[in-house]
Amino acid sequence: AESPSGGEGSSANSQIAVDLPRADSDFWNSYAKYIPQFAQEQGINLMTPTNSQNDIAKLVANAQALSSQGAKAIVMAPQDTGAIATTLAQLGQKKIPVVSVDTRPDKGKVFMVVRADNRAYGQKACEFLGEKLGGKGKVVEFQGSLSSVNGRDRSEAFAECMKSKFPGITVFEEPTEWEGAKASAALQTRLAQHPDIKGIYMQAGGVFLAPTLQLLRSRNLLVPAADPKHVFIVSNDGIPQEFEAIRKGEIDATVSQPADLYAKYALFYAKAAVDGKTFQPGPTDHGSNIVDVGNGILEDQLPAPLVTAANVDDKTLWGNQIGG
Amino acid sequence: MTGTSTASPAGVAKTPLPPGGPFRPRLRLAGLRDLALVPAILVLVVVGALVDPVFLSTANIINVLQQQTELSLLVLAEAIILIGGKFDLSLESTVGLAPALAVALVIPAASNGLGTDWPTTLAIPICLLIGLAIGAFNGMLILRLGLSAFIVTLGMLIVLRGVQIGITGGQNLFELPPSVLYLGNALWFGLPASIWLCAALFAVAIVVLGFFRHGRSIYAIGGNADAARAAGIRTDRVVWIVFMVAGVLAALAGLLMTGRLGSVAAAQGQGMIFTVFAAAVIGGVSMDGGKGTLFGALCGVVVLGLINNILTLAGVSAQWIQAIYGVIILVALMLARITTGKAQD
Amino acid sequence: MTGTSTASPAGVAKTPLPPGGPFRPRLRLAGLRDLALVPAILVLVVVGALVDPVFLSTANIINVLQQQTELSLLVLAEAIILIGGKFDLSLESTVGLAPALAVALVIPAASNGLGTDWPTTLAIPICLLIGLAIGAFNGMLILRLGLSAFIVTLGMLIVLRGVQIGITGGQNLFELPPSVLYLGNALWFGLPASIWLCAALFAVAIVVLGFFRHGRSIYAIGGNADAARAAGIRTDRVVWIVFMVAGVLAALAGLLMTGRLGSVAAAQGQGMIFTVFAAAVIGGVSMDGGKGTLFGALCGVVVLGLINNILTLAGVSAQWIQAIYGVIILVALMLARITTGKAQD
Amino acid sequence: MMSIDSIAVPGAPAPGTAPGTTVEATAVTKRFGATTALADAGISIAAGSTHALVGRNGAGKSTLVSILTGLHRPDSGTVRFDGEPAPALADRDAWRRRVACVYQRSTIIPTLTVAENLFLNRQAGRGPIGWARLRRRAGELLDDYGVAVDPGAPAGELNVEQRQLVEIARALSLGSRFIILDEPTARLDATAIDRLFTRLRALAASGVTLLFISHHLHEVYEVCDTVTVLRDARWILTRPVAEVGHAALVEAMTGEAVGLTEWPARPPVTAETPVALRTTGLRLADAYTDVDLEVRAGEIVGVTGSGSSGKVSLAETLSGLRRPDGGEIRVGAKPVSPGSVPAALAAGIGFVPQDRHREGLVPLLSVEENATLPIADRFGPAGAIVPKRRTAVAEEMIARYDIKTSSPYAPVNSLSGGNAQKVVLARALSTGPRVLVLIGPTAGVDVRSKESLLGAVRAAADDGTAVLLVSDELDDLRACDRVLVMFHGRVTAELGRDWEDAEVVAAVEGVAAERIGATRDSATDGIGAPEGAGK
Ligand SMILES: Nc1ncnc2c1ncn2[C@@H]1O[C@H](COP(=O)(O)OP(=O)(O)OP(=O)(O)O)[C@@H](O)[C@H]1O
Ligand SMILES: Nc1ncnc2c1ncn2[C@@H]1O[C@H](COP(=O)(O)OP(=O)(O)OP(=O)(O)O)[C@@H](O)[C@H]1O
Ligand SMILES: O[C@H]1[C@H](O)[C@H](O)OC[C@H]1O
Ligand SMILES: [Mg+2]
Ligand SMILES: [Mg+2]
Repeated sequence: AESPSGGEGSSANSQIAVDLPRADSDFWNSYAKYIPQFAQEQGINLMTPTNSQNDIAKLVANAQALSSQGAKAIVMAPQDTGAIATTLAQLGQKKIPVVSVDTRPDKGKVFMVVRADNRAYGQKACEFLGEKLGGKGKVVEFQGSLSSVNGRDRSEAFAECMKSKFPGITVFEEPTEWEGAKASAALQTRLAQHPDIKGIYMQAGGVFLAPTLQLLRSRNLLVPAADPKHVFIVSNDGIPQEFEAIRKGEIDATVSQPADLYAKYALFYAKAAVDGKTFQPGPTDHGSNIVDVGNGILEDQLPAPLVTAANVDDKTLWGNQIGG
Repeated sequence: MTGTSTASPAGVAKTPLPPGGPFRPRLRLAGLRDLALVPAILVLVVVGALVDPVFLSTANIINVLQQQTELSLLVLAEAIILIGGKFDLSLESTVGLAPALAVALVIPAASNGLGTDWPTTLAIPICLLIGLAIGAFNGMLILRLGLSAFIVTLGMLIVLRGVQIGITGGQNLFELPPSVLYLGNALWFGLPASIWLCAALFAVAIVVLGFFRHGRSIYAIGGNADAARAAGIRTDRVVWIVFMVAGVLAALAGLLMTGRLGSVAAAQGQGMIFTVFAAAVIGGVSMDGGKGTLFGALCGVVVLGLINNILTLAGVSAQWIQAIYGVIILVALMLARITTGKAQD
Repeated sequence: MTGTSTASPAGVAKTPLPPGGPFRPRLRLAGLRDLALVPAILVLVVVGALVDPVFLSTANIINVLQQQTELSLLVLAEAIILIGGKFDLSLESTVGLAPALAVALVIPAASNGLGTDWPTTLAIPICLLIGLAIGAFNGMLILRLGLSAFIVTLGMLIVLRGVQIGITGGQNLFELPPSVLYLGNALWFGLPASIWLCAALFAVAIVVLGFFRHGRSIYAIGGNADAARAAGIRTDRVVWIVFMVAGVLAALAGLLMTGRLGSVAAAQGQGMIFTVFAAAVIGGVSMDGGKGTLFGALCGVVVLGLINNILTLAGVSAQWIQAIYGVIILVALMLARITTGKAQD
Repeated sequence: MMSIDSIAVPGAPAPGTAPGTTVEATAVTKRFGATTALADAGISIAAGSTHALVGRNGAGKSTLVSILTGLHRPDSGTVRFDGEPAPALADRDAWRRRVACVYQRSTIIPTLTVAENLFLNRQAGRGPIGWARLRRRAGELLDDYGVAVDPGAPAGELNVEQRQLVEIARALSLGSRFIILDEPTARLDATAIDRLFTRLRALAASGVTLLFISHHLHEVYEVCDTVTVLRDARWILTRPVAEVGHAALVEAMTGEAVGLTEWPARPPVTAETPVALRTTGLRLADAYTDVDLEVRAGEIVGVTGSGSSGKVSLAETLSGLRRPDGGEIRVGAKPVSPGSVPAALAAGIGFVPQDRHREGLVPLLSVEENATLPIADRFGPAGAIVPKRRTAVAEEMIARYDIKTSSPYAPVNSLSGGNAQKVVLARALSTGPRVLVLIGPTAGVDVRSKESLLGAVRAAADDGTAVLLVSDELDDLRACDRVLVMFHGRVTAELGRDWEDAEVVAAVEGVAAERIGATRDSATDGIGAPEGAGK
């Protein structure tokens, strides 16, 4: 496809708007920090980002306000992926292209989806745990919210993979609504019921990491991988604290969901849309694939590497680039 | 000093004069209390215009109004219930469940329907009926079993939200019949239909609560249910009807939201109830029953909508926007109370 | 209690008969009302044991208790406020803000601190002081300005949550001084410290509210503030102290949660307030003030904790768990009310 | 009859306090919004005296009480106790040491037990409360004052009368040397009043200073030695009771040199007059049984009885507030469906409930709206209310029943007790009922208002309304054509027109008829007997 360029095209003075989905998650706060940085790099005239606080009604209000204020393209990350269709249609009528980050709207037209393959997250986590456990044992899974496509994708892929590849593993699915306290209580109960739990898959390290470690520490279960009491943990997101935990041997792996690339390519595609560029399915020049996910919606599936003790010090990982 | 009785030897007027002054001032004061938020609204409009000229554009004004339509219907419902001396937390879950269940009953199983495949034309009536049924059930538990409204509707809030997640599996429903989408989208005479609807419903409700026997009886019940009963008002029936009307209004709010957002989100309505109470109470409706007006409540909705819109237009940093929003609400509230010079109950 | 007056035609008692017949049963009934939830708890224990034998294991029981410690402190705080006839929604935001701000004041700027770098040993006192200050501020707005407690604390809920996001930039705080982690983790005599703490605080509070003049004055104020004032109770001062104590309890709950979860989440405490009210009201504390006991409120907490634990152990499907939870709460509530044979207010 | 001009008026109470003055309020002014409750008024009460404070509803008596007990700060003026300036408003304990009070509005806390109400804020010293001991002390205290109430019962379960007895016992038990009682007898029956007066006399004899407020002037003559009159927020006179005749007192209160009405004899109700209200075999478990009564059109029938005689339950059954367990109610020839207020209203039964605060009025709504609640469907089509029409009706009611209000739109809770009661009566008569049922309609109502209330009732009867008037007050019963006495749930006596007070009292207490009129130191026959003052 096309390469990012800091060109002085028609987009130079066009305002590009970004709506942040929430202010209470480390992953998204990292994303928020990258936005102005990459906007400057790409010579983008960025409007003050708005924040919809996990509330679809706020997102709609923000989108309307931004378009009244003259946004030429909007980057958003609708966490509730069903409820944005009408807004997309309205923005479409006003010829304001939308780039959707992290999530894909269930319905409606967007210029590009910048995302990673969330099904692959579940798949990778399943394979990692399955191998470490040797295909048998008990695993707890902290599911994200069922009302978000990410929670569903990760849960479904994990379940399918476990069922087909590791039928000997019992999975306890814990609904958490992305809340750390809920995850902690569920794990506590599960450990009392099944002291022989050997693996944990947490779908968002940003919210589950600290509570899980704290609980395992108080149970004396935070022991090196060699110890038979060790509980194998796969996390997701790739924030600096997860890397730190991998280095200490407290958790075993995480999927680095690229907050930096999300910010970079969201802005890139927004600018490209204003400049009138178009894209086709196929591999990109930045090591990802553009996939047609149906209804003519294109999704740039950015690489989301599995991080283990082996590659945790890789400087290119975004979690190693910011303080924390 | 002391009024000696010799001062007026001849028997004075047959009826002693009222100790207070003439009649009129008190009336005007009561009217003023309804208008307490009007200055706040004017200030906000001026601030908004200064922040960004876009604020006064027709498009922006229409957006603000349309975004507040669903909230305003819930506030209307809650205000009526509060005036009647009761409480309903479950309205916000009706906003989600009523359209979700109605849609699930009419769409094919393939699109996450329940497989009942009822005629899609029935979607709107079913939705409103579900709202009615929820209100009737709340009312039954509260009136027949004598349970507290707070706790009944808190329980129902959890149950209804749970049922919605249960029947939809937490999925958003987006294969919606056009009838369900219509109200939240249509334009009537150049304005969104939802704005017309809200305006009409508020107008009707204001007239009924102000100038009709049945409406006034809600104030009487909220003010003193025993006295209302002794005066011949069928208090249970009135309260029950109030809960049912509120349920229907919440279902309608759900329909509007569904149409506006183009789908039934699994979390539709979630978290709205706090804002609903904030708007009603800022608008002068008392949590103790029997006090407040629907016009005041409507002003409360408008104030919150304007604050939101201005903060967005002003590009306040995402990090601080919530704190600023809260402070403005607190200050608005204090001003509203201080200008009317009345302690609240 | 059916002392029929017609039964004793010759009884020409000088003094009017009490309407309720003999004295003793009434007394015993009042005591019973406190125990209304005990049968529900027993039923839940039996159900739990049937669902999974693990339920009765010491480890599981300790888990249930520990998981409920933070909630129970909030319920304690809210119950005292409700008994005093007031209302506090902002407690749940104190749970987040107090530890977040305290931590931010002591940790280095590099770990998301505010750069003040106060001695880390001060973290706990600072946290509790912040809770105290929030309670004092709430009390001041409510008492001095005569604003309604509902709306003041609703405003504060938004403001405090906003301030937390503001100062932390929405980040979770991970680098916590050990003192902050201690209480939520330590074991004392084989039991989590938080359980001891809660038990001690409840015991103290039950004794104070049951057997001391100052505690009783809270009931008096909630029952009839004018009468309490006439009886020489400094109502404003007592209410103010109640708000401050509640703030401190909420801050302590925040500390325990921080220790248990190993970080201060940006959303810590969010959504808890509904559960707090549910527990208090299921436990028999009236929203109208002056009624209910702390023991009852504690039972309410235990009931909710058991329900949660049993649903988890039973492995109820994620899709329906919330609906089932809500239905059980509603039913528990009805049973509690029906067994005590009393309509609620 | 003494004319008002002939009363020697003492000047305003002098600022310098004479020795032996327990309390002195000077030049007190108090406003509530637009209402001036007290204008430059004052009172001076000599140590050891029993002082009466009288005046019409709304004259400012209770306001003065709240100032004398430190609940309200006067806008101007001073209060001194024993010559010392009054304590700071915040120092409630200091106030309570100087003065104890039974307020007109209940200060019982319904959710607490009787024992705790009695010892509120003094349940114990610094240490923990011993509940058993507290209950025992409460039991002793209640016994002392002859109040048979379970000290462990929640106070909310007591009836109005029992609550008041508890309040009186509490005030007396505080051991203060100055006690104020604001209309303590308004809700008590004759025997209870008797006991109270015995207690008051004993207190006075032991040197306690009393301030006593009542609308029953004969009580003033019975127990008080000095009287102060307030009128329209102003002080009018302070005199030894023995020097002020009944008519002069009424004149001072009303500002009119017109005596009280002697009720003219009403034409007897003939046997041909149709029966308007008939009950047959009416019964309600635990309240009353086998009540058969007939009230003819235009007839006023009084019903009296002691507490728990069932008279109130009977009246509430007729109004539809209670559902009887058996029996029938007919208005004219038509049976009334039981247990429904709307049905009773539709059948033509108007109703004045017992407790105007609890079930009479909606406090925040206007006088106008409260007065017209049952006829709200008459001010426009389809339940619409045309404000002008309603106001016109309300203004007419305000004039007809002499309701003292700043405007028809004033919230009804801004009215004094007597005027609020008139609103309730006006409401009951608003429907033009065939049958009017009233419970204690003149409780707490001043002499003149009482006359106008009873006058209105008689006027309604003259127009053909059948009236059933439940009351303990002999003044009320005197306005009746005949009086039924209930005892333990049954109608046990019927008195024709010319009964003696003692007959009623005896029947109420269930004493056999032959003992009627034998011995009784009457608590209630003091009307027009100024010599009964003091002890
Ligand atoms: N808190 C208040 N707010 C407004 N007006 C009040 C208040 N208290 C009393 N008033 C008004 O002040 C006047 C005097 O009232 P007060 O209660 O002192 O009369 P009163 O002499 O005790 O009458 P009653 O015999 O009916 O008890 C009345 O007009 C009353 O309506
Ligand atoms: N619903 C009821 N349930 C049980 N007992 C009742 C009920 N209603 C009345 N009673 C009892 O019946 C008796 C008569 O009550 P009622 O209120 O009619 O007496 P009363 O004559 O009006 O007394 P008072 O003049 O003191 O109000 C009392 O013992 C009362 O407690
Ligand atoms: O959408 C999810 C996101 O990918 C990350 O894992 O944090 C939680 C959710 O916001
Ligand atoms: Mg008075
Ligand atoms: Mg009675």
